[in-house]
Amino acid sequence: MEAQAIFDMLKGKFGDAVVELQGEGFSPAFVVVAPAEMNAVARFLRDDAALSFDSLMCLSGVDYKEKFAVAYHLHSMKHRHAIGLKTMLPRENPSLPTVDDVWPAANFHEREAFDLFGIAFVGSKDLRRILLPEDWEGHPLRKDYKYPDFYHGIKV
Amino acid sequence: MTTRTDALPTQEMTINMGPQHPSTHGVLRVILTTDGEVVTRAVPDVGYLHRGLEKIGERVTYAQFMPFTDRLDYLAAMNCNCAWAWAVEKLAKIEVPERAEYLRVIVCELNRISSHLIAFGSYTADMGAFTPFLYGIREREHVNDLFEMICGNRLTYNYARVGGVSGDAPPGFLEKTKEFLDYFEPKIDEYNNLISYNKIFVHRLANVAVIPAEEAVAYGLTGPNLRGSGVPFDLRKDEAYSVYPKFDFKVCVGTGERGTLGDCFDRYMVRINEMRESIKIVRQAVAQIPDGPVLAKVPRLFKPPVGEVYFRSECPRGETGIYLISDGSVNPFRLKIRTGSFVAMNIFEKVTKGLMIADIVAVIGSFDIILPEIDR
Amino acid sequence: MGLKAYMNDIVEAVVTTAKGMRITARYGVDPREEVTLQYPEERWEIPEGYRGFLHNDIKTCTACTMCVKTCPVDCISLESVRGADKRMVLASYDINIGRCMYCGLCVEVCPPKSLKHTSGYEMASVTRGELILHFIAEDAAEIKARVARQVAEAAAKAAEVAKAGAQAGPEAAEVPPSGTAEAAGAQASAKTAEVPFSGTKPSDVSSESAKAPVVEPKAAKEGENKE
Amino acid sequence: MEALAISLVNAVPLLAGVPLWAVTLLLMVVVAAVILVFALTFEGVGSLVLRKVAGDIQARIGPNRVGPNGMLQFLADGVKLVLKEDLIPANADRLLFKLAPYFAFVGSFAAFVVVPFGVGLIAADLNIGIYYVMAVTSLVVIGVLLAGWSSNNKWALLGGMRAAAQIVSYEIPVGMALIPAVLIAGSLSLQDIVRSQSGLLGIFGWNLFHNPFTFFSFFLYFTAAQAETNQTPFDLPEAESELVSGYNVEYSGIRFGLFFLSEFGDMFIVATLSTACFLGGWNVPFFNAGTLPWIWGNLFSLGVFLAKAFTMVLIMMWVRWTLPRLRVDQLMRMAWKYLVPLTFVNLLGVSLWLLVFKGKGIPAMIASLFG
Repeated sequence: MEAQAIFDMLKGKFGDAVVELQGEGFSPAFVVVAPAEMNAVARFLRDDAALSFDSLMCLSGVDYKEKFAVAYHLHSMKHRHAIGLKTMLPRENPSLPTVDDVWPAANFHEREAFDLFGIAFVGSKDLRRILLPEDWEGHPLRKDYKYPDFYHGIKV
Repeated sequence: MTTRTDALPTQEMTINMGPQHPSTHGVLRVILTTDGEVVTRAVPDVGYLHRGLEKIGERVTYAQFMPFTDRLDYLAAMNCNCAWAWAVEKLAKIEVPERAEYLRVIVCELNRISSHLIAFGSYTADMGAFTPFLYGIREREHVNDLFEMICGNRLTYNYARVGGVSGDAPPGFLEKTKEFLDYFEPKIDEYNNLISYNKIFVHRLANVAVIPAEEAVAYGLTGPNLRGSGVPFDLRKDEAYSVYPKFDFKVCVGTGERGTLGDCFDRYMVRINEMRESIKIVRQAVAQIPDGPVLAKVPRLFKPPVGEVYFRSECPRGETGIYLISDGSVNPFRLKIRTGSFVAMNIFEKVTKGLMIADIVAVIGSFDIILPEIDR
Repeated sequence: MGLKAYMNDIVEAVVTTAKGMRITARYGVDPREEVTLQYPEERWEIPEGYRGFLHNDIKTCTACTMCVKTCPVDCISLESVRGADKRMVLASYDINIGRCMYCGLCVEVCPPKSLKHTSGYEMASVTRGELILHFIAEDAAEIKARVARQVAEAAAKAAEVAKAGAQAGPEAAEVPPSGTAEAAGAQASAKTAEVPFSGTKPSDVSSESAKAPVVEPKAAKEGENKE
Repeated sequence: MEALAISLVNAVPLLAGVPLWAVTLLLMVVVAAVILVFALTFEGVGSLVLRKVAGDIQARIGPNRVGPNGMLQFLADGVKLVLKEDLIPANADRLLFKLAPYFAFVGSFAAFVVVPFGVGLIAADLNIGIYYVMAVTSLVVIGVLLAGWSSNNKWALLGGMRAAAQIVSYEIPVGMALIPAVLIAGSLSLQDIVRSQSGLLGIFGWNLFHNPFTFFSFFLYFTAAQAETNQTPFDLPEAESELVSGYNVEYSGIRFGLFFLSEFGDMFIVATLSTACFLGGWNVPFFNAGTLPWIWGNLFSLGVFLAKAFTMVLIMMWVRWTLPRLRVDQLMRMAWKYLVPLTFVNLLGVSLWLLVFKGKGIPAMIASLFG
């Protein structure tokens, strides 16, 4: 199914929660969704017979300087088509509902986004830092991250 | 079985496995909660090899990031090199000369063979048979020689370039490749006779950590781990990138031949069979390789257009997806690398419930994880 | 489990074990299968294009700094001054091979092809400073001073020539009258003494680098010894 | 031993003035020292051979730097083990931690006492020889269990527990598989068992070819004994890829060396027992070494015995470098579901055979057919 068709379908189902389609220059195209509806949209994408996006390829946090975003790359094993989902978050206290109940694969990716961007995934079954130590300060992949000089008295 | 309530009170034991454990394939740490030898919970703790490759990527140019992809999966650096090159080319819509694509496919498949040899070898070593490991290493050395010939290094190849490859195959390379394939092909049968179908080995792997197909898809497993569950999904076929559509090869899937579909033995067997398919591909590529340039004209100060691209390629450990955001400058704006091992660690806790300590080792080996790929 | 399955189990275990043992026995008795290379005595053939230690042929180097700019790990550092003939003169060229990852990007971009990988791969040292290859034995400050002197001399000569020209013909009156030749020379030297480009210095070892010996000829020799 | 002492006193007039008990004691010490030296030498050479065999099988060379062709590697290893610092973990049970290696070493070393090296070369021809070997080698398990427990390390504990379960389970099939030889000889003494296999039948006089049941007994014994000595398909107590190194993970220096030596000692004991019980011991085909002069007969039989035993050791190493490791539940299943029933069936078979054919084996019957 083409990105435009998927966008139209989602638009029909979720109305204003589906913001826009990022098509030009994006591969795969992104459907931008309001963060609050993320889980519902994800569930619909997975369960709808015509879409059946049963696999979450990748989930990444992005820092667009003025905004955060979470990008989801979905793929359907059944129909062999792909789509991107994106949701924009404010810089202050970014949080959105988790999708790890829809795709269990999301858990580690969400932990990574939480670890490196500080994006909170509400309702996640296990949201801890994954790559960095538990007591690390800051979220390194943010564009405004300042490198610490010391970690536990060790020069970094 | 009835449970007695008047039995001796027992306590669960927490064991720290790793990060310096011989069979966690690097610096993986697993926190085991065991009831005697039976593991009630195994929580993987990753991140001991985190080097911030994604952050580094934002500070170097597209060409400069190539050597860093070597360090992504050091056992399959060629595949990672090419994945990066393909991703950038997809972003900037660069046409790559056909000879370069053929060379890439040849080195990728050779690297797949050498990576699977390590997977095979280290897995058997985990299972207690040390000899096949050295046989695997011995064969891998021939692949390393080939790579040394074509790119000058034995482990961190840095061979692919945005727009092609760094150099043409030196004279004699293709002949040597053919020689190696002829030498190597019978060795696979030898491995099978030596260890794959050994009764003890089969017993150790069969019916251990069974992952049904739907679960494998839902957890995002890719590569041999997914195919071991019987899902015929191979990006080389399904995404048909590069010149892969020109070759005739089979997608190997697990068959449950010695146990349940999706057990450790199936995942192991998929790798063994994939080596045969890779041999097939390399043979065809060597036979068909056209003449021509190997590097497209790419400006030295390379600036791709603004855009976002997600490129996935089939690496030996599953899908390596590169999500690349360009803001039009010389550096990537954001790059995220999704790797097969990272995703495989996600399902680890689920499949290891109720196994024995020895099986934990079997599961780690059957996923063929590699830590730099998990931690990046 | 029936008796048949039970016996089958035993037979299969024995047969597969025997198969495996046949293979290991074959390797065990056949000395030709031994593949170990007795390293310090025997060496493998280094292929052409092997990416060993870097070597810069400073005679052909133009100090263009392409290698410094392209190095992903900043292991190359160079200092240069503009010489009398308007060419860049290298004052120092150091490669920290402890940091180098042998990716070969610098060699690829080198315009005069003066930077090359040798086939050397053996080096051990007790201090990190020894891992910095100095390609110019002379002290950087000395070179800078010398070049400055040369520039000054050249400027003086030029001024003299100009003066001579002015005396010879009336058209040479365009030569700026103000400022003697010496003053012009001093000005020029002051300008060139400022280093136009200073590459990144390997920071963590810079203190040790001063006492490090010049290892460049040795590395090159090692490369030749490979045959 | 006393008889030997008397004959020695008679032979050497110098000793006539010394009390008999002193001579006996002296003799005992000398014999013990000889056996200890032999055991240590064997263990050293064994470790070298093990590494060489491993190298050959794995398409490598193996140790080749110390001495000509690496021959002195075991000396270097030994020196290294002795000189290394002996660490005791802070939280270890110090007494038990120090005690454990001796149990293991004594267990394997004491078994050398009854090994029939030659016609007259046996330290003590106990009339309960096999029983004695079984008993003292069981001491090893106490050492291993103590080591695992006292290290205060979870991996070591798991290793020790595995070892205890494993060795206790496999004692049964080992014992049961050896009984056919005892039945045929009618004696527990190893020397008697070896003698029962002499005769003019050559290699067909060996218990291995006595009847089909003894043939299987040999393989059952060999398999079970591999497990008792923690050799590879059954090396779960150390399982370096699972338990890091199992019970000896916290040991270093000479204490580790003692465990290491006891492992090789066990290996040799298994080889000698299978040689003595099934492969005719020091018997040579068609030749009675007992008819030679004492010294030559003993040397000859010693050579034959060691050749056979070393062949068995080599086979054990060969198996070790071929097979993967069992899982702990599979190990138990193998003992209780396969080896124990099979050895019992075998024992029954041998007993019936001896009853029906009046103790004659197949080769003997065929020989009697031809007169």
